[in-house]
Amino acid sequence: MSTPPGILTIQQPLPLAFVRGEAVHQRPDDLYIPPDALEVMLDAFEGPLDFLLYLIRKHKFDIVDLPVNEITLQYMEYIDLMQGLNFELAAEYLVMAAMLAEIKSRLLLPKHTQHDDDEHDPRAELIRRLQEYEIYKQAASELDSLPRDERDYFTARAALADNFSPLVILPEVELSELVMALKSIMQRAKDFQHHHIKREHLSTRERMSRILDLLQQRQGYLLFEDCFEYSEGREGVVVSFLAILELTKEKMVELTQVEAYGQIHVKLALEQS
Amino acid sequence: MAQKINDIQLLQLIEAAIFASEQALSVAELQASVLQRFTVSKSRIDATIRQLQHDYSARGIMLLETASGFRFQTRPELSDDLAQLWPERSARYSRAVLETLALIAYKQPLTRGEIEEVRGVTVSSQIMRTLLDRGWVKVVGHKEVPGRPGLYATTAVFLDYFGLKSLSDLPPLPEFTELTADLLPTVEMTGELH
Amino acid sequence: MAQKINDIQLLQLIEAAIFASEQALSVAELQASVLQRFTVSKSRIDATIRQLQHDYSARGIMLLETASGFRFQTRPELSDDLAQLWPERSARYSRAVLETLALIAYKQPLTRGEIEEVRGVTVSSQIMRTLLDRGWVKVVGHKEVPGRPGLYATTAVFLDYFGLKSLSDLPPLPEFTELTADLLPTVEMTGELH
Repeated sequence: MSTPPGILTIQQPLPLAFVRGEAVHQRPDDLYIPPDALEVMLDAFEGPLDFLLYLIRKHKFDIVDLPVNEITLQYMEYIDLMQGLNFELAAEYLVMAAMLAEIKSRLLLPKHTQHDDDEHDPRAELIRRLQEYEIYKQAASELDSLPRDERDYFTARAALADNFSPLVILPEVELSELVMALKSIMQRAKDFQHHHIKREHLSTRERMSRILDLLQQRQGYLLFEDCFEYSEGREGVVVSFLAILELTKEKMVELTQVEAYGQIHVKLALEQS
Repeated sequence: MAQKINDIQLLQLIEAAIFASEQALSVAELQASVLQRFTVSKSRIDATIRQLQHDYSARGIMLLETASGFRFQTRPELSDDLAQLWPERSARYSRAVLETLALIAYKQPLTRGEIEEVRGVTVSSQIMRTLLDRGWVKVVGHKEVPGRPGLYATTAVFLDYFGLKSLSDLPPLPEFTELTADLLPTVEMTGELH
Repeated sequence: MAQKINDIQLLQLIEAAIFASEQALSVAELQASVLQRFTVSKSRIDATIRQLQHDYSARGIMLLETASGFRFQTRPELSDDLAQLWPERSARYSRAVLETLALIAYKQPLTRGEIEEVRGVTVSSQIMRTLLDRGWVKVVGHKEVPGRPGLYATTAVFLDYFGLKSLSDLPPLPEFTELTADLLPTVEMTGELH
């Protein structure tokens, strides 16, 4: 035990600091903090570990060879002072004070043997924590010095040209949705039975659309024979023929024949004015 | 107080400022912000901007002067490809749209009035617009009744989209096949010819 | 289907896309968007990006690769002058935020309790909120201990913000040789103070 036993008695409201076992009667200038600045100072620390590191660095102590007594005294001095001034101390500072006091008391207890089986240096845990904290404290400051967005550089962007228009992805529709839609209409419309739909009929409806479309393109006139695609064979001819009959019946087209066995014309029905 | 800045630094600073700014920057704004600690005449800034415009004359972006100042913007020819960066998914079609399309598909050609008659509700212009814009239906003629309403039919685009070779490939509706053929005049007609 | 594109058009298109995009663009994103209608190999895109990096090597901006892709950014030397564009903006963060972020960056994934253990103080919800809101960290899982606390890790946004391509680009952690597993015996031996 290199620390003089007398140290315990020097825990006064205004104790002296002990640096490496030597009493320092005058507070080092760089460590002196006016009491009214204490609270501000405490705010500048990220917690008791940070504050302890500050005290250790100021004293140029080696963490690994941490003189717990001295640093504990320093720490307690500030804590006492701040409590005396009714500063609100974060709980962590008091926990640390308790921990330091405990370490100190254990160090002060006389050792029975040179190496108590498994008894670790009570400072070990504190030293480990101080070192680990210091690593991340420094890592944080290195992180802060990395060039970063919005401070060291800014994203360079260009506006879109005036003719830009967004690409709109149109909704997908499944064939089954169409069938479902029609079924739901059928369920609603009682008289839907009148609107018969089946395969053969559908090809007729399609041909009706095609003939009307063709008529539009040909200024409303078609030769009857132009309505037939002979390459489609007999079936196709029948479908076209049905389509023309249906169109005529629904008064969408008119059929005209100027003379017997002459050309039959298909024309869009005249507007009834 | 005011410092000197060489031409290269001036060009880099103005270039970076215009790129970094969300809004277009005027010469006055450049002078009041990034150039405030330098002595740079307006004519020197103008010359620098001309130099930049020249530098970017054959690139994917260009330096443009707008009412509020200078800004970089993408070359207009690239707009169609750039649109692929932000595709917008439009909302799914409403039941009204699907029902209207189904009726046109199975009952074409027919008028809007006829669609309304079957659906029992008004078919809005918006619905017809949606289907016309999509290229799935078109007006193939006019019905010779008062008002000459357009007759709607499906298109080749419609068939392609649904992977159909013709309308007769549309799924049959089982309920209908149960109906007896002699119920309906059209079917009778079909029957005669078969 | 896929079209050809010449080298100049390819360069302009990639250049414009990176400039127009809000986020950094990866090669895969370029392929899936602006380049989707063209046949362009990855090596040709890489070569084009190298060409762009060369083109911008002496300009006020540069093409940088970060974790999520490529983006143009202003040259760091210009930042003091450019900051005049946003006199009110501040990019300063408290030490508490930075220490918490450093712990998550280097020791991830870890819980808030583990951060508190190292820092020796409570980590306020405000600090975690700041980091989560910036998108720099996120909860990637839960530790199987009572309370199942969230495990925090850094994100690509964090890497992008600090201009890093991956976590391995972080500055190496300052080392304490004593901090290795055999620390405790060493300390016991230095126990002359007993």
